[in-house]
Amino acid sequence: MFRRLLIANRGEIALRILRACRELGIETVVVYSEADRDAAYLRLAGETICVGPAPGRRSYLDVPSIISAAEIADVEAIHPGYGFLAENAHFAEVCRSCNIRFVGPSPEAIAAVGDKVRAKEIARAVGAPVIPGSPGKIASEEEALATAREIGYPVILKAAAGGGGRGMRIAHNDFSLVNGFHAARAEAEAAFRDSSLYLEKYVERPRHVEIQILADEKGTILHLGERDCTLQRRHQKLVEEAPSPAVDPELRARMGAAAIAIAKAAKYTNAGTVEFLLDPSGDFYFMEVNARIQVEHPVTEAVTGLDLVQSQIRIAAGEPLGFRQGDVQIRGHAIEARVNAEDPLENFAPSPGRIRHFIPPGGPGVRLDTHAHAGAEIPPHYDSLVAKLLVHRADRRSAISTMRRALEEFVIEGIKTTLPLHQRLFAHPDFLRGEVDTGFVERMLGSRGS
Amino acid sequence: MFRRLLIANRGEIALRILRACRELGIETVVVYSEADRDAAYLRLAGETICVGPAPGRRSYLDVPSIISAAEIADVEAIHPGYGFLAENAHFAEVCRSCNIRFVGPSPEAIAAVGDKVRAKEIARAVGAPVIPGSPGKIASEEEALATAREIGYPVILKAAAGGGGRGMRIAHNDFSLVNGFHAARAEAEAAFRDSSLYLEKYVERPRHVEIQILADEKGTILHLGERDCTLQRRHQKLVEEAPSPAVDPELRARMGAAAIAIAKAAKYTNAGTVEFLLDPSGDFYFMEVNARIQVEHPVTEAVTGLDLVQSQIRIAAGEPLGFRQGDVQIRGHAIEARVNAEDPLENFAPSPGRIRHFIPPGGPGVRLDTHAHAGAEIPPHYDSLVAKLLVHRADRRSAISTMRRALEEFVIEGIKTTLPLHQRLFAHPDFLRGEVDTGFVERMLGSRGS
Amino acid sequence: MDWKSLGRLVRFMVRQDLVEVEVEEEGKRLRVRRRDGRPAPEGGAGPGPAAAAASPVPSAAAAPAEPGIAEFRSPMVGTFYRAANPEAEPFVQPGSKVEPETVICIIEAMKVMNEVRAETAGEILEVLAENGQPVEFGQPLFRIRTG
Amino acid sequence: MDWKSLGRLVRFMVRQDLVEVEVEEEGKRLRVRRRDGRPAPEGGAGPGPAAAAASPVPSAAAAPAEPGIAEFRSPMVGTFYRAANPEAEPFVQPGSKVEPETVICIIEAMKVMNEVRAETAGEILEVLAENGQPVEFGQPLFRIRTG
Repeated sequence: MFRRLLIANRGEIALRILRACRELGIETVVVYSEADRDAAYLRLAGETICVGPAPGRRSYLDVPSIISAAEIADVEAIHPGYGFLAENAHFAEVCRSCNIRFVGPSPEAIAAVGDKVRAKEIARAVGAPVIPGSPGKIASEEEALATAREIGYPVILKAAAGGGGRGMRIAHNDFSLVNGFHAARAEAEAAFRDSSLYLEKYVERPRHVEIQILADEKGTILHLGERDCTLQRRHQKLVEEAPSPAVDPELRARMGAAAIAIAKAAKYTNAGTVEFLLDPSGDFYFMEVNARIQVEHPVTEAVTGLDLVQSQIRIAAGEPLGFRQGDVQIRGHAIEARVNAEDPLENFAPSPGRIRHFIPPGGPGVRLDTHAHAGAEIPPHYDSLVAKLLVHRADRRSAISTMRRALEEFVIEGIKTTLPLHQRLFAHPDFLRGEVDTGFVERMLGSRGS
Repeated sequence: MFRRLLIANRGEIALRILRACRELGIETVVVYSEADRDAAYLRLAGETICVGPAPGRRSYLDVPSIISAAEIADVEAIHPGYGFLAENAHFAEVCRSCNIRFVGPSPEAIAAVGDKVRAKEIARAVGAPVIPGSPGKIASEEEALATAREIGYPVILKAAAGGGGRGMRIAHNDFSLVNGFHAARAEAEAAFRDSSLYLEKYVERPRHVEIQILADEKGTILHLGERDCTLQRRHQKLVEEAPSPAVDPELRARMGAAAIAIAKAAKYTNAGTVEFLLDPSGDFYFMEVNARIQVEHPVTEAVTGLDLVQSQIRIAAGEPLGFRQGDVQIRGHAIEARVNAEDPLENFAPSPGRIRHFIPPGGPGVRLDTHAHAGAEIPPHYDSLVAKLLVHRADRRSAISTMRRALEEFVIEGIKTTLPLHQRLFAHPDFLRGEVDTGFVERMLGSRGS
Repeated sequence: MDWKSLGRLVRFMVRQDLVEVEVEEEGKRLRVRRRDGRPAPEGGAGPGPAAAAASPVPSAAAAPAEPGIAEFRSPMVGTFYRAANPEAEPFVQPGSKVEPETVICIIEAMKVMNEVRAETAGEILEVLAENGQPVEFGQPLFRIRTG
Repeated sequence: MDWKSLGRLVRFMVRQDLVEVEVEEEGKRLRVRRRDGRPAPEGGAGPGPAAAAASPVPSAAAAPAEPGIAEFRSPMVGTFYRAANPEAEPFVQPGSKVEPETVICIIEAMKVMNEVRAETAGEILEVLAENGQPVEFGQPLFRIRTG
């Protein structure tokens, strides 16, 4: 095991890694920017090193500063957390060249799964379902029709150069496809000066379901079941839960097997997440691999009883996982709510500042991961995550009850937070029934204003 | 299920019951004294009623005030928590006469187990081991010798009128018994003007191990395994854990069966605890029954996954338990540390006051039950419990690691607390090995000062 | 924030010598400021005195602390009755003169009708609780001009 | 909030000697403020834990305000060297005059020797870091009299 490890991150995930290291008996070195100089969690570090001014690109993202800190502090390993340098193959490569263990996959594996085209090729090669579509650009109406008939309706036309919904058309039959083809071309031409389109299967009302994997460096790859992260706003996850209300053991086994096959093909090690879209009929499609610990990892920790961050460090230190797929059991139901320093009444504008009053929830079934406390300053320079409120109870209904009472207990004053949004979400009949899709939050906000 | 329930307590247990009610969808009425007027948890109540001034006997212990509050608030049930009116058979009787459900055993059961002599008779009658001793007072040296030979050495002589160690002698053989008999008589005469003595088996280096029971009103009585509460100071529990390092499944089954037999004979319902002394050879002796929810109930909640306070309320509402002994499984290891507002450097003198700075621990495996927060006032009128820090991990070693890092994270400024004592306890090699007895804490404090 | 919590908040402010409290939770916001020259809680920085112009309500005349006027608070939890029975006259009305032994109300607790006496001599100025309503310990029941 | 409740609120405020009440809920907002000339001074103890955490990290203390004297802080994390090699003379000593382009030390980061320049003209008063020791970003390295 490592004697000394550097934590190249900040906020709640830096604290999470600190906790894992302290429990493993590893000395910690935590880097910080000038904006985080007074962060309370730094008190828990064995050593702290200021690596730069507030902007992330000059501190937490600055490879030479981080590596230099690792060298002067004489650490054996660096844990990057999530964000910042976590999925940076170059950084992992520099660590290797400096003889420092990067707690994560190899640079090659990061690069392989980080390139979305390559990742999809890997998935296709191992037989994992990917969203079917045209191999390249669609040159003509006839080609569009042929492809659509092959993969089946509904399909979506997307501008090759596009984004933001422009040059995009959904078609449910030949007729709407032909109309859509010409309309989308014209729109794409107008918006991007490039009329080329491609076409793929349109997944209606999908859920976002991801599989957590753990792979040691001895060749053992296991999956720890899924997390359902369907509640999102502008592709930012708000709520995550396990098990998914839409996944049964058979589907879990199939998705798990697909995730493991992809990881194996990418020579993936350490903790990782394979993201899928799940459609209402139970078909799932590979989206991408996240080559890092996820924000929402506590959901999986709760239902499996495993400590994922400790596992990451053990794996990086060369230890075998020490258990098998059959040992992984999903117990009870866990839900996480991300509490962000954002104002739901002002279109989720960031709301940094000093926390004047802070009463965290507690009691049975509640876990809170936060670097915040009464008197803490939430700086404006970084992401707005203030706290992750996790509940774990025997079943989904009890978990929701616990979440609701925990949300009501939670007092944060001085900054605006997404707590009121969560109170609405956890009282919504569609969520209670488990009948949501990735568009749910935006429809809810749209229907009654934000 | 009840529509509306009154919580006749304060502090962390009032908050604990509030949480249970909110999760069960029960409206709450919380009484408070003038000293607790500003307690933050009152904000979570459906209604609050001031029942008197600060002193407990004029507020939380004042039966007419509590009942009157229950009547004006029109509740169906009262939860007494622990302490105050929790084991008061008269209060339970008044509740019954007012047609209010008392969340606890019947007045008759409270009275039966509350009388220590009757409780021992019940235990003896069902064949549960009780500490053997003289049936009554010991009249002579000869009677002392005969009794001691019958029950076996070591024995302890105690002044019948006594207390505080005076008139008390431990004897390991006939010789020391004869000497002790005369010395103890003289001491008892001098101290209490009553020289009469009784004699019982002296349990050396005992552990305090208690069995949690749950009994519904349909006749089902189950045990939920043990809690080891051996770490005490002046008979005040400091640390509780489950499972006990000294209890194996076979012993657990025997102690559980004894506890159930006693409860059954006492017609006991609701949650309760049967306390035993466990000696180093594995023999256990009945001590007493606690006819209430215990401070340390979260330890059992963690390892069984059950919610004991919700169970209490369900039972009082007439619901059946709905599971059987075989469904109760002990998973992982849980430890609770009681954080009191006491100064370990000043002989544990109470340390009330305003909490200036408060950073609670969190993250994986940590549960915190507390009514405290930054800015909260700890009044001097009540017991000094500020927070219950609970950890739950896969095994005892991991649980201790988590406890140690959680204790280091925990910041409470403005009042003195027992956190430094816990840091010493959880680093002590004897505790780590699980080799302690009820005298351990006082020896530790004595050997290095407090 | 209901009426009762507001009362609690104000009693708290009086005892704590607070000038201003601002509460904001779940999209709701409450600020209460007392007339007082002493320091306000740190961090409670709301709009200062300049905000006075925006007051939507005509200012009521200031009521300086009136010497010799006391609040009579409930000595117990129970139901407040102004008269011995529904047909009877109230024990006291605004303007009634009372002696220490004068019964001014009844509080029913546990089916017992407890007569409550004025404990001071003076004049009832105002009745603050409603007949037949529950009252808690310490709740103001009357304003009395003493002496 | 209707007029009746408003009247009740104002009477309540008069009775409690409140200056201002402001309520805002579900898009509605109410503020009631009574006449008061005195501003609420800042500071003082309140229910809020406004006190900031004491800095857990020994921050590089700001230089006392001596006019014309500046602390030169490390522009990067690394190892501080006062000379180009172990045999060489230090780049600067206390008393050395420096120009903006004068190299005053080397900081080694990732095996690269980074020459650090004074960036100001002046005189070195004190060397605050030790040769061969690690320094963090922003750590004071020299005191310089500028100008």
